[in-house]
Amino acid sequence: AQDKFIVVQSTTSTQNSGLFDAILPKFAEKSGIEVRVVAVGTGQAIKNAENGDGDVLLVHAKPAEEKFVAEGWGVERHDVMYNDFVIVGPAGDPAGVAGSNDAVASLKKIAESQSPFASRGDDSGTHKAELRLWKEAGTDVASASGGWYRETGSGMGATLNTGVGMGAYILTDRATWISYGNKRDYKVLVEGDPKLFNQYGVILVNPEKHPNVKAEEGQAFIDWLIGPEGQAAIADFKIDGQQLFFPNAD
Amino acid sequence: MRDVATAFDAENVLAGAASHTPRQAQSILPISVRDLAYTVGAKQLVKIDRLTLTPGAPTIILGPNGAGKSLLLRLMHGLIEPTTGEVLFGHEPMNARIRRRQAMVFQRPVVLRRSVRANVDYALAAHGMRGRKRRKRLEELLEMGGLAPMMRQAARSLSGGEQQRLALVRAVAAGPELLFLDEPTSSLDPGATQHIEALVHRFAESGMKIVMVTHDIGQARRLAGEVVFMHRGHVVEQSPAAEFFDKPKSQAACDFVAGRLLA
Amino acid sequence: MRDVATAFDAENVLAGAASHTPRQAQSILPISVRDLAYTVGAKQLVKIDRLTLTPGAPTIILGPNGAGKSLLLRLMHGLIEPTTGEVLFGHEPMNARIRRRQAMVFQRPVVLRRSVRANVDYALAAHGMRGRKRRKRLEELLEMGGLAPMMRQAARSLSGGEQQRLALVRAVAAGPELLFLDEPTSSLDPGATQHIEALVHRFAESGMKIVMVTHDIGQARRLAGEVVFMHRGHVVEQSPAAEFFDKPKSQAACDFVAGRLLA
Amino acid sequence: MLLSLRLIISGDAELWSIVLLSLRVSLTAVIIAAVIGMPTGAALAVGRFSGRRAAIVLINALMGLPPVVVGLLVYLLLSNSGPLGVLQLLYTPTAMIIAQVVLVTPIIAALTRQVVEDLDCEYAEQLRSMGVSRIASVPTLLWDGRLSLVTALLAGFGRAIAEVGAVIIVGGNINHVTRVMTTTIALETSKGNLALALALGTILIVIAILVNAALGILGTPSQRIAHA
Amino acid sequence: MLLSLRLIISGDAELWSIVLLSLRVSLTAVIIAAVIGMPTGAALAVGRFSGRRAAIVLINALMGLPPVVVGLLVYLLLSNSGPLGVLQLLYTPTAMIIAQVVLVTPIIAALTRQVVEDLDCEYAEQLRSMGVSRIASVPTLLWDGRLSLVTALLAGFGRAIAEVGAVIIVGGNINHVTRVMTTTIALETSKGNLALALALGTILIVIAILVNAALGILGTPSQRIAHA
Ligand SMILES: Nc1ncnc2c1ncn2[C@@H]1O[C@H](COP(=O)(O)OP(=O)(O)OP(=O)(O)O)[C@@H](O)[C@H]1O
Ligand SMILES: Nc1ncnc2c1ncn2[C@@H]1O[C@H](COP(=O)(O)OP(=O)(O)OP(=O)(O)O)[C@@H](O)[C@H]1O
Ligand SMILES: [Mg+2]
Ligand SMILES: [Mg+2]
Repeated sequence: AQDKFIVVQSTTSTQNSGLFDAILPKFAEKSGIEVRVVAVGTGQAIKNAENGDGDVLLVHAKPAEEKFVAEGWGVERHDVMYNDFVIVGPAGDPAGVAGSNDAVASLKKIAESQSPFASRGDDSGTHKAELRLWKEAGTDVASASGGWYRETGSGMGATLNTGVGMGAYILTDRATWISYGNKRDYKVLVEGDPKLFNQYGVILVNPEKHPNVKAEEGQAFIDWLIGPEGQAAIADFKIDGQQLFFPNAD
Repeated sequence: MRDVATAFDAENVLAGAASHTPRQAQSILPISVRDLAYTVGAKQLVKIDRLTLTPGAPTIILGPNGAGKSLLLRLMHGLIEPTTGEVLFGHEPMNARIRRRQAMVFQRPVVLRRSVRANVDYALAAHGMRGRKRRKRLEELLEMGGLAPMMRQAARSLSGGEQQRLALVRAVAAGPELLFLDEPTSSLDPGATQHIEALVHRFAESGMKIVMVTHDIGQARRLAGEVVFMHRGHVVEQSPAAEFFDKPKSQAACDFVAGRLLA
Repeated sequence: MRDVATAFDAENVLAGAASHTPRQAQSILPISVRDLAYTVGAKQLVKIDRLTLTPGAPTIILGPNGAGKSLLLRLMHGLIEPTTGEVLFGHEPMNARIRRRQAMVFQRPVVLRRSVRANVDYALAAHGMRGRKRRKRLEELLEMGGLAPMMRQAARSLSGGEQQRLALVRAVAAGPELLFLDEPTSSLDPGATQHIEALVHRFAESGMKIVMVTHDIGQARRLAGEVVFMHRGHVVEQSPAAEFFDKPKSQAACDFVAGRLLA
Repeated sequence: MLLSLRLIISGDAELWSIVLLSLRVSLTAVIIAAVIGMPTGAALAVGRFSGRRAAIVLINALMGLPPVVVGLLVYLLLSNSGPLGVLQLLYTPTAMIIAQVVLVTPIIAALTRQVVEDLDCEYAEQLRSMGVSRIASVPTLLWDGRLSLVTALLAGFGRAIAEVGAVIIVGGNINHVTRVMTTTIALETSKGNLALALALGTILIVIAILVNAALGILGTPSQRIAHA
Repeated sequence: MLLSLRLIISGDAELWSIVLLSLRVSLTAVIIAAVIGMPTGAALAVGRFSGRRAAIVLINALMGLPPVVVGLLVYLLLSNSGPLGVLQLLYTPTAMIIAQVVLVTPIIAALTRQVVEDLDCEYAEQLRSMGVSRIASVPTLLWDGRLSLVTALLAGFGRAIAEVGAVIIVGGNINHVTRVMTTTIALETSKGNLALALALGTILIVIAILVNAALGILGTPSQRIAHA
């Protein structure tokens, strides 16, 4: 470990995908700054950042991020990249949603057929996105909780394990899914709906709130990430030929 | 511990025996010790080439502290494995059947963490006694040991002498044919000592083989049929009691009886 | 355990005392027991209104099994708290300073899970002895108990008599002024018994107060200055030895000495 | 603190169902683990078979079984594509009990072995003399050592009630179905509701104290009799 | 299995650094916990102060401290906005050691109390007679009870090496910095690499066995002396 380092509070999806392992060495090589990633639930990541236990926050829950900045915990929010959510399910596809590119309609079908659906249920970016879709679908999932609608209250990976284990449909971000190793007979059934867009943002934790935030190094990392090199690195990160994240820094 | 009790009990002990251990064809006597050695590290603690204990009057084992008396009893009773050699009962080595026909009272009684009553009852149960018969026997035994008044007390809280009495009645619970006693009266008062000696005497007369260690020469004189004298792990002599006490063969034995022998 | 050793040792025991417990102004004697009662549940195990043990020749406590002898020693030595009443040494109740000036040998020796040597050394260390002096003393004590040959052995593996000897030398390690002995020769051979009696005798002569329980009437006769006779938790009589043995005041005492008393 | 108090007082129905499930799962697991572990531990203590040493080292080592690993094993066992898939036990409280039994049994067995071995050191020759075989002496040793064994039970209970790694994998922390205290705490933590998580933690510890007080009574020294 | 074998043989440098960190953290934690817990437990065993019973119940209950809760407490303590934030210990191995010490100390203390109390039951009067005060008898009892105490240590080690909840919160499972066996297993599990996770679990257990074999030697019955 170098003596110069920063701590990035991020989410399990980004870590599980292996993105950081791919791009961080390039940054370290250039800047001599080691990036230490703490991957936890979105809520916990934001909380940790508010406590000043990180220099940079990298998550995918735009409203929460904007609130974070508005309250002065963070300096400024930048778009970094996006990927998309997909609905995965068993090959059997009891609700018959395969091939659809309409997320809301698919969820309706799942609800009507009472097919098991595994939700993160942990207020994470993914979970919030999922709830938005259910709202549009007009399904009251709260009442179905414990029945066909199962809140696993855990990270993306754990939820995939659980869902796969019980043959449930799952909304997951594509990156985690592609790098996920326990697919069994599961396939991506629903994709390509603009509503499934998943934007990642990066924020420097406000040094005025927490003096020992390494603003300089942190900013350096952000600049690199949203700069040409970082963006290229993100684009280059592929798993068996598939690109997982799409850089879109402004 | 009324004396009337004892006569009655003595028979009963054997009654106990007869009733539940039908005498096997061959007896577990004589006990034959052959080339027995017990060694710890480099120390040879017991070394006995030949020793035979025949049926009949009690065999008393005498010898200074550390002579190996307790080890010998534990070796014969099969509690520790000899380094070499063997112990035969009749013509068989120790086995479960032979063990159920013998018992031992340890020099330092080990009582279970239970009531006095439960301690005796445990021994009866261990010998497969059941129901009414067991209850009756239990009462006789507590009576014999003078323990009836304190039968509900935790055995651990008994006085030294009481514990020793408990150990004795527990040992004879199932009426053994062979009884090893390691200084069974060492912490008994004069009255209890006489009582136990009387019991031992009666047991012997009614056919139970007694092998007993004691440091009380008077007691040895009173009970011994034969004496086995040990010194430094060896059996120095084995003679009829009368002989041993008026003219011991070995110098060591002389000194010992006179209290002149120093370990 | 050579006899020459003993004379030499006896002085040394007190030397030990003198050297590290500078005689306090007031002595810890007499021991005065006042309205002492020890009760467990509903059972009153010990009840003594007045008992005073003065300096001088050994006090021997006699009594049947379960009379309360061991409890009395433990009460006086402050190992158990009386239900009511108190024990005074001189005019003070038990305290740390008084405790360091007395010692006790238990009826059932408790040896530490260490070597024989370590057991004795522990007692010396506990009394704050250090360095060369301690090493010298350690050797004397092992010699006195005849334990030198087996000093490296695990104390747990000692024979019954050897453990009792270890307990005794450990008790006198720091040269107490007051020594409680609970049947200290119960499992000793005749020679060792004589040896210990000789030691006790010398200790007493050189000013150590001995309070000893025994079931060996002969031993009592040999050592006793005075006799305290207990029965059913009470002190039935306290008389000079001579008196007690030729005409005991109480019937119980008569029967006891004759071995006729039944607990 | 305050939060937890409010939670308790408000007697929130959902909270209580979670608490009760925690207790049900862990107590059941500990009882089963005791039934298996105590005789096993005692047998290891008194047994004289070859490979005994190895067995003891193993059982001691298994006290270090990682909950996550146990969870995975049970998961693979119970999952639809696993040998016992047909039982459809995955994501049920039963699955959680199974996982905790696996986790707790070695702890109880290892600690029992210790206690029983110490007691046997005192009893062995006496029992043998009474014709009680090594194996037949197991119940005697367990019974007479019961006061000391209480602590072994409590250690097992502590491990069960506190662990999250195994139950979250085989239970899935499904709301209203398999959500217990520890999984809830983990969830609230990942949501960043640290205060709530701590409040729940406090409740969990209070419960542990109550259970211990209840069981503990059995093992209190007052019940011992000093040696004569 | 195969996988773990391959991993071990290939002697993957990264794997080894993770294994070593696990051992370093847990062994350090256990040693510290023993230094605190054993005297505490012994004091509870021999002490005669009021509230002793309560203290014993408490220490037994603390064996049920949930790792996640301990993790949170230590996190709040070490967090930059926490009292000890200035020390900058969060997300370092030191933080993980602290958390495990909190977790393991009660276990070692509670089990020590048991062992020492049993031994004291035998020693108490003798030591008292020799003028050794209750408190001064603690070292004696710990020393003479050492063979039985080994199991307490091993139980503590088992808990430390196996737990993930606390270390992941205060360590952050940062690659090359605070990543240990259990956090790696948790990570691989969440990635769905169950085979790899199990392989790592196997390695972890093998390590536990080795450590136990090493420590275990001390506590083997062969070293005991049967009572005369
Ligand atoms: N494990 C051991 N290691 C070394 N010596 C031992 C061991 N066990 C016993 N001994 C020694 O063996 C000798 C015989 O022991 P044993 O108990 O048979 O003596 P004993 O004749 O019964 O003496 P006592 O009359 O005092 O009971 C003793 O000197 C004892 O120290
Ligand atoms: N906790 C207890 N509960 C009930 N009775 C007890 C308890 N402790 C001791 N006793 C009884 O108190 C009596 C006196 O015990 P103590 O040990 O003083 O007898 P002792 O005079 O030393 O007898 P011995 O000569 O056999 O050693 C005994 O009858 C014993 O059973
Ligand atoms: Mg002997
Ligand atoms: Mg007594």
